[in-house]
Amino acid sequence: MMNAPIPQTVISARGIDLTFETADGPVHALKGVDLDIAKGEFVSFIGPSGCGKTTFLRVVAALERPTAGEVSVNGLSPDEARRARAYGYVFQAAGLYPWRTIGGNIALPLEIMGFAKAERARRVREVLELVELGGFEKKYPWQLSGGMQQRASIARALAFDADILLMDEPFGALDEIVRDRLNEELLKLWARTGKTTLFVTHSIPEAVYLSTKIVVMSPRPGRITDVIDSPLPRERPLDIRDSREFIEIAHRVREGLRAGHED
Amino acid sequence: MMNAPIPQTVISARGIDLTFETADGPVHALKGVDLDIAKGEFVSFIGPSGCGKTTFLRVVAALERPTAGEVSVNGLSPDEARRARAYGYVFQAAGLYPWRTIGGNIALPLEIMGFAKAERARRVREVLELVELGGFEKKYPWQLSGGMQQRASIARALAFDADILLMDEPFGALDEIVRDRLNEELLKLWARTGKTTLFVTHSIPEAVYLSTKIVVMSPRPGRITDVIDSPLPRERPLDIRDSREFIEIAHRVREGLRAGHED
Amino acid sequence: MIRAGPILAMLLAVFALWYAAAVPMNIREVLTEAERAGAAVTPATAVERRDANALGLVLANPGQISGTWAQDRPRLPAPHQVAGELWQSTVMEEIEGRRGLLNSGSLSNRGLLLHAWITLSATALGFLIGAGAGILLAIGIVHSKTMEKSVMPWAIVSQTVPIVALAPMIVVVLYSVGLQGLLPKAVISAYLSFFPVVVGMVKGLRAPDAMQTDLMRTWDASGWQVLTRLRLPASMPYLFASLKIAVAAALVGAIVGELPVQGGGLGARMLAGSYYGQTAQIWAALFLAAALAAVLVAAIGGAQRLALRRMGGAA
Amino acid sequence: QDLDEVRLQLQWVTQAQFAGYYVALDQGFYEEEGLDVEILPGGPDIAPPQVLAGGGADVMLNWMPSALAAREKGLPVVNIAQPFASSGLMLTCWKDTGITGPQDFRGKTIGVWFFGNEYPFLSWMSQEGIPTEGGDDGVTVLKQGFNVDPLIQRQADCISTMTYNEYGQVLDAGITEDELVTFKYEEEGVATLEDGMWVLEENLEDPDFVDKMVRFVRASMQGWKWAGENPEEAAQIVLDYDETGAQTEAHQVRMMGEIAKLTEGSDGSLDEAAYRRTVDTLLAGGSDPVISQEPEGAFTHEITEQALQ
Amino acid sequence: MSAAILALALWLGLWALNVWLATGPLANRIWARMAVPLLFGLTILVLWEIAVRALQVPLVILPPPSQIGARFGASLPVLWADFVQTIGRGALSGYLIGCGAAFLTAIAVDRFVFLKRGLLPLASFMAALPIVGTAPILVMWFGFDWQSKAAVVVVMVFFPMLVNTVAGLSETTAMQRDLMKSWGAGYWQGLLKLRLPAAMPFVFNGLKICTTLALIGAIVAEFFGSPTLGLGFRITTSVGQLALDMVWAAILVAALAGTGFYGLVALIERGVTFWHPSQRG
Ligand SMILES: Nc1ncnc2c1ncn2[C@@H]1O[C@H](COP(=O)(O)OP(=O)(O)OP(=O)(O)O)[C@@H](O)[C@H]1O
Ligand SMILES: Nc1ncnc2c1ncn2[C@@H]1O[C@H](COP(=O)(O)OP(=O)(O)OP(=O)(O)O)[C@@H](O)[C@H]1O
Ligand SMILES: Cc1ncc(C[n+]2csc(CCO)c2C)c(N)n1
Ligand SMILES: [Mg+2]
Ligand SMILES: [Mg+2]
Repeated sequence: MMNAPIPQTVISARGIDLTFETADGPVHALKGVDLDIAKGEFVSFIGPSGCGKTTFLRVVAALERPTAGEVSVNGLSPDEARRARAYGYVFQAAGLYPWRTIGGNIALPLEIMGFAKAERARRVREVLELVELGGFEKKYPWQLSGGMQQRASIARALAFDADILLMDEPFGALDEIVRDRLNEELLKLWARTGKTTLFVTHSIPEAVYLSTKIVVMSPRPGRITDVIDSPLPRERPLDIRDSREFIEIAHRVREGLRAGHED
Repeated sequence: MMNAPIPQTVISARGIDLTFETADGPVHALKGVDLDIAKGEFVSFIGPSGCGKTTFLRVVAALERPTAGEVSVNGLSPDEARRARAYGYVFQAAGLYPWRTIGGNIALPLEIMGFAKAERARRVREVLELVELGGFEKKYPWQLSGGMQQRASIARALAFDADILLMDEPFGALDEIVRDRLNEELLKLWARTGKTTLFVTHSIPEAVYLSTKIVVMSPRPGRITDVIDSPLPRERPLDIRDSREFIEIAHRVREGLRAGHED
Repeated sequence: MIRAGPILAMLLAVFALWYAAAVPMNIREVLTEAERAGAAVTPATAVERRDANALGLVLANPGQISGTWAQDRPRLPAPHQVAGELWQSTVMEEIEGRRGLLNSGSLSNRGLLLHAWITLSATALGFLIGAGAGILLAIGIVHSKTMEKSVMPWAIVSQTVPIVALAPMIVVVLYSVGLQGLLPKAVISAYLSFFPVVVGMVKGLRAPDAMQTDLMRTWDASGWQVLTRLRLPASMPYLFASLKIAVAAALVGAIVGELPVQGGGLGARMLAGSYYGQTAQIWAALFLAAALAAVLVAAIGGAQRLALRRMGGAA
Repeated sequence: QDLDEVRLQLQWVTQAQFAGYYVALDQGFYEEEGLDVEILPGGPDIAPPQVLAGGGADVMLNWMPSALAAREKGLPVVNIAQPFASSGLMLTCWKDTGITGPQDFRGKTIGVWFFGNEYPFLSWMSQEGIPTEGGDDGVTVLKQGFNVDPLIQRQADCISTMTYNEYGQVLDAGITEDELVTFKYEEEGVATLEDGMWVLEENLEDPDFVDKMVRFVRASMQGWKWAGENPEEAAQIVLDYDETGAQTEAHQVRMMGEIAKLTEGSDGSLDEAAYRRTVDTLLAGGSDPVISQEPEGAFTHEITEQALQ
Repeated sequence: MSAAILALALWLGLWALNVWLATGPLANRIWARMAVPLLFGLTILVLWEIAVRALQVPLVILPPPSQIGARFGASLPVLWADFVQTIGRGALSGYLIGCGAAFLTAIAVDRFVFLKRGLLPLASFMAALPIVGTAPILVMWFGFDWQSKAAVVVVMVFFPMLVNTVAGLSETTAMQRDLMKSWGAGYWQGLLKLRLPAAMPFVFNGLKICTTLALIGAIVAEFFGSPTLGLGFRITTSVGQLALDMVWAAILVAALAGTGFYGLVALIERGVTFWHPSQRG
């Protein structure tokens, strides 16, 4: 299930296995995962709960060490890439620090990376506008609705301009309308900045709408069952979702998923 | 936005207002909500986050008292209906008690309502079969996957045969495939038992697929913006979702939602 | 094995430090004794040594170091002296002592085992009273706003009263109104142990989230049903955490309650040891008390594992 | 036959200081008098007058200063017998501090027992005209714990000791007598009466109680006599009754020897001259006297007179 | 008999008033919230007074509150000096040293698993050493003045503070830590920006527990030797002099100081951990 090598590969995974040793015995979270991701791609990961999507993102971000296999990120090991601050990671839950305001939360990675104060303020303002949270800078996380918190956490990952964006079901808790709007914005942002993006989702339309490449996974042990390169144009109005190509790809993804559920 | 009175009304809400007094000032959760629900209907509530769906269900279940307006349930007040044990409530998260087995969890409301021991055992077995969890009676909640937990919690709400089923985003945390399966099963169950069901969801296809009536709400203050009586037949295979009627209703719901987001 | 390593290393470090500390701590008396015995020490007289630096004394008299670990009444007894005293006053006393187990058929009052037993029984009784009262009070507080608002602040104030300071007086007063034996000590134990239980149980009984209590409401459960079916099971982790603190507090209470030394017990033993300058005796009793606390806490830990296993072992 | 119950509150932990009572108990002297006696050990935290007031005991042993102070505080206690004829209290000082007499106390640190036992010291100092607030001119007073560590560790220049107990502990610690200077209160003329038997005044109106006390005093004095004649055995009896098991035999035997010197010459009846001297010492307590008025009815000879018949 | 009825009536009346204050329409007023516990305390005091008078409890056993209050008022200078000695010097310095040392140790323990495995069990053993045994030893080592009291307090507060801080430092969620890692944060950055703030609710829990421990430690240590002032000294000598009103006045000082101390720490806690759900009410 390998796709042909693409020039300017940013992330390359070869034969990744990952087994968690637990009290009940080993859990095979990933098994023989090979994947290449080129610069500027938007890759969605879809698959049933527990198939290893999160685990794979964590391996890429050096938050988990594979039991076997090699990952390289821009020719570096994931850990080197992490220390070179190559990643902006958005977790499934917002994960804002409750003792900091929204602005303070977004400024935190900037502080850690040693940005100057004025620059920090500028960037915080900028990304807050981007996610439509202008004016909420001084609020604390618990004073915002779930959706707003999620947007703030996306803003935080964007603020320091990492090369690679890792997003783990960032829109899981949002209603369809807000989700649509954020999808559109994310796509615009991606088009503008050309950041390499790895995106986990449970929603087939979302995966198809956003991605240049869709990775379908199956569980226990987590394997890649299909990699679909999207023929959709880069410009995607929301109603592209009614087009034939869209529906076809969605169908192929659904079939892939169902196959995974069957075994 | 009232629909014509239907014979055998089970739930009738008239001019419901609900304002929460908080430290930051009042929050208008519901405003002038009128709704009639007939016996055996399956009513879905859809609307943006924070529009008052949960609050409305809680008002019906007498977990919240409206600031103004009247609700009657089978001609009783919600509180009387609660004490007559008219409700089976399924919360968004499974909410199983972790110190009881699945069987113990399902038996708990039966214990509380004073069912005899043999009868309890019989019913537990019955509803476990119904939700396809036969054989898991002795397991503890954390030994089950999220989907199975959710099914157990539905079984618990069914066990004591309440007249009215209130379900608040019961499938929110599941992936699409599992969710589809549970949707099908819920529909079958409803067809078999004919229970009046109030169902909250964020998913338009889910709402359309399941309901005889879809209530679209808009936020702050929570109002009903549209009530759609579904022309779909009671028998609904999963691929009904590709039918014209289905897509039309879904479109109408989406428009209603978008309108709510605009104001 | 992996777990024992660090503890052993730390123990070794502590023992090394302990032996090292004993040298400057005890050097002055050792030199005085040596001087009396006719040895030459520098400086030669106690008056001169009085204001001298202890380390300086050690350096000036390196030959006397071994003496600091073998004194009769050391300021800081060396570990082996404490261990020796423990051995003497437990095993040897029972075997060889005139009033020991072998010779008299009952535990010797000159040994530590009897006193540990006395303290333990007061602790157990006080702990039961205190934990019971704490649980009841917590139930009251959770169910009555008035109770919460009026009792809770005073429960806090009650802990700022230096009960330990009053313990002897209380024991005397209780004694004079006819409460004798274990009970007065147990009352002090209970006073010290009820507070952690109240605080923990109030937290624990309120641990069920809104959804869990709302479910109960939809089933129209009675207050008693909510308590027994939801609040109590949900509070178990909190209960055990506070019971561990409470049992240690109860032990302290019992020991303090033994300050009026009638009736023996580890507290009486420590104090009496201090009246007669028996340093090793104090240290032995002290270590036995700490060991007793460790055993009690471990016992509660065992009960906790058992209870949680029966409750599905989720937490 | 039915025995009459008597509870005796000691003012310290079980030791040879109370040998007479333990001997009387052990040798059955009390039983012979038809008494069932329970001896309650005391300690640094037990105020015997409080126990008496609360009804926890029928008789207490107490030093006269503390008992008279209690009397003035509104707790009418009465001395019914005084087995200790002279005082064993003294100050023990390091000789190398240069102290030779009370005037040398100025600028020194002195450990004193409180808890009602500071009175004799305070009145002694006020008689000497030495302030007790510290400084170069006065003495710095420490509330002494209940062992001799402060002296051995040289945290204090002098500490309070009893001839029969703490002084022995100092010697046991290896210090020789010629390294020390001692000041016996008896010799300084500020002695106050020690271990006496005291009861509540109101109880003495009850003839049955008086009769019980007569028998109690008689048996107790018999115990003291026996103890004085058999010091080794008496010490052994004390050791047997010690619930803490903390004392050593050698120490108790020596204590018995010293105690015998204090009880010597007493048949249990109060020596009014000694009483006079005690009261005068206490009344002379300077700015903060222990007792402010001459006590009245603080003792009775009635019991001892009957007991000695 | 009539006193019993009077007491019962008073109790019922004041309790009813309290129920009304606590749950009635005024329940949310600040003064009502303050009044409830005060009224409860007052009820107890009144019952105490009645009981002592009616049962004619000897003064040397239990004095009535009125007399304690009078003694307190008349002895302010003495009690103030005792307060300064015991709490101002002994308890406070011991509290600061002990809590500070425990805090730093906790950071080291949190950093090195080796220390966590080796030191925590030893520290818990040390915590089990009863004060009755340690106090005489520490008085022997550190002398009669406040230094030995501070040492006793250090020993008493060290463990609760250590345990709480260690628990607090590991209170962060995996996600919060992973975020830090994904930003390439170093150890100190993680400590300062994540673990310490997250630990604050626990740190303050420990600080609150230690306030009362510090007080008790300083007072009890004075039993085993002290200069001629201090609350512990006052309590023991006054018991000896049968001045029970003075004993209770000293206890009153201790309770007032303890409550104030606790309240102060709780107030700071409110400011520092405003974000924690327990503080948001
Ligand atoms: N720390 C861990 N220890 C043990 N098992 C783990 C751990 N983390 C994940 N797993 C297991 O590894 C498998 C893959 O988990 P992962 O979180 O990657 O799934 P996922 O695809 O992200 O699922 P979801 O859609 O539910 O988020 C699961 O079976 C999970 O139980
Ligand atoms: N206990 C409460 N106190 C104050 N405000 C509340 C409370 N419960 C709900 N609200 C507010 O009332 C409004 C409606 O809440 P509700 O939970 O009914 O929304 P919802 O439609 O169920 O949203 P979601 O889809 O996110 O579950 C929200 O703005 C919410 O913040
Ligand atoms: C707190 C307190 N301090 C001193 C004494 C006086 N005292 C009476 S007997 C005795 C024993 C001497 O070995 C001592 C010290 C006391 N009773 N209580
Ligand atoms: Mg995941
Ligand atoms: Mg909701």
